[in-house]
Amino acid sequence: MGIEIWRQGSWLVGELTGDLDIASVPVVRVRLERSLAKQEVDGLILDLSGVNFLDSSGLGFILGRYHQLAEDGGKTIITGIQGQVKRVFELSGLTELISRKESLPEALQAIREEK
Amino acid sequence: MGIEIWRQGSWLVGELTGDLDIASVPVVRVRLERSLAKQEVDGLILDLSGVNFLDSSGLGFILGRYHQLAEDGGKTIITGIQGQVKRVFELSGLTELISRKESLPEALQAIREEK
Amino acid sequence: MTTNYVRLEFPSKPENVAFARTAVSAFVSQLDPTVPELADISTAISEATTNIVVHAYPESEGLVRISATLIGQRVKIEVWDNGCGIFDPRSIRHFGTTTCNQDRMGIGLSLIEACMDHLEIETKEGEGTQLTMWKCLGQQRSDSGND
Amino acid sequence: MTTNYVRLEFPSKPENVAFARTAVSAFVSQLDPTVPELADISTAISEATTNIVVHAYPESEGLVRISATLIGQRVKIEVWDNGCGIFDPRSIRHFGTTTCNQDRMGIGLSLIEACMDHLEIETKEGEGTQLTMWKCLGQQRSDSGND
Ligand SMILES: Nc1ncnc2c1ncn2[C@@H]1O[C@H](COP(=O)(O)OP(=O)(O)O)[C@@H](O)[C@H]1O
Ligand SMILES: Nc1ncnc2c1ncn2[C@@H]1O[C@H](COP(=O)(O)OP(=O)(O)O)[C@@H](O)[C@H]1O
Repeated sequence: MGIEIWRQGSWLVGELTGDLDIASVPVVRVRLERSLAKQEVDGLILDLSGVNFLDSSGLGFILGRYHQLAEDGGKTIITGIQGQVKRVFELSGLTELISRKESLPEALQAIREEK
Repeated sequence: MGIEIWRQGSWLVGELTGDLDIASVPVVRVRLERSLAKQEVDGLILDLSGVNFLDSSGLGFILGRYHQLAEDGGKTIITGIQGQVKRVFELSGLTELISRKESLPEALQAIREEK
Repeated sequence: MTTNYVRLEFPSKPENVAFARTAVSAFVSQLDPTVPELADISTAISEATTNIVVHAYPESEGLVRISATLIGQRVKIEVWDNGCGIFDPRSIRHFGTTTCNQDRMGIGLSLIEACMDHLEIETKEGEGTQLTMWKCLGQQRSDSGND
Repeated sequence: MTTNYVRLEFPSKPENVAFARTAVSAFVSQLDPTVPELADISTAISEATTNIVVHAYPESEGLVRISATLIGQRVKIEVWDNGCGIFDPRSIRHFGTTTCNQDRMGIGLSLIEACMDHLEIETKEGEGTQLTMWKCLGQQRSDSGND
């Protein structure tokens, strides 16, 4: 499991890889919170195209970031969900709450156009 | 696990896929023996590039075909071994006995040139 | 009808959750399930095992036992702990968590129900919990038209 | 030093050999082994489990027990059966099979020895066999230069 974090304009992008479960979430959460604490951002894109498996621990991690961002009026977009990840997202109802784009390039295009 | 069997001139080619172990060998062996019984061949190419795992059951299956062919003066060539399959082949010493080519196209080229 | 089974036993460490779902999936693969069916089984095992790590033994480590039995095209999976038990029976059928961890959503048991054909929960305060779940495999393959 | 372990139990069916090697590999992955190290462990488990299917219970099905324990960067694996035992002690150290099956080569135990750092065999005629094997992982990664 890993996360690669970079800045795109006023947004932060986190590209996740591997399985997102109770063992990997703490590692990824610490890294992302450290990045969020260091800078002001308008929003967060979490790209899940490299995530093969996600359960309620992973959903909780994403929902937690969504609430954290929303407190300061920030947005959260998730991208690249497929297979088991998509299934769990849809069963959870989280797709009703958190914006979703097919792919990371599509999300980057959308935030560029918003300005 | 599967095997795709086809004829190339006077040779038979068997392309194996999946894991080659005690559970899959019987299935593959029956299919290959049925093909060998139906026709006279000068030799057999077993392509293992699609095999991810092989143990002594798989080695035994290949050695058995080698002996079966050799009885009538037929040759056996194995192709495409890599990773765990290569490691087990080399530990077994079978690479000393059975001809090996890097890839199936290379083996087909070699039997064409032999004529 | 041939039957086959496996039993797994391990301590309730977070890093064993991935082991549990991989091992059960590898075993269930014998029934030649579809990719979505296998994904649902992974999800259910992951949720059940995570609940044991988080809730059954909140302070320390305890034993997790999982058994999977193949009966024809059905798999029966039992997940056992001898932890604290589910003391609020409402947590079983309703969304919500009893843990003060901001990032838990309280949907683990609901996900298991959605991913499996049937779920039964036996629990006793202070004695532990056993989940028993069933799923029929190769279904989606014959019901063509479904993804 | 943290320790972790799993125990597996299943009947000696050919189709469970793939389960055994996949499950043990999934567990051992926690130590972040190299790809060749993980392949060697798969090979060793496959050979040990196949021997039980073929030799320990030749006529019927019996129980297979496997345990894997992580101790620092080492894994200790025990493979247990209560089958017929290895009656010819020479079969342990020499190439050769005791089975009249043309396609068995008699190299299973030698492969296990080659794939693991250490192998111990305890066996008693009529009572069964236990293999205990060790391997240190992440080795090849630090010895750079090796493939
Ligand atoms: N194995 C278990 N042992 C004890 N309590 C459990 C167990 N599984 C579930 N629970 C209880 O049921 C509640 C709901 O579980 P669940 O739906 O998985 O949500 P979550 O894990 O997010 O809290 C938990 O908050 C917990 O109180
Ligand atoms: N678990 C076991 N129970 C009984 N006999 C065994 C067991 N494992 C190995 N043997 C004996 O040791 C011999 C050598 O085993 P091995 O090196 O794996 O070769 P092979 O399986 O090809 O015969 C076998 O032929 C068998 O007689």
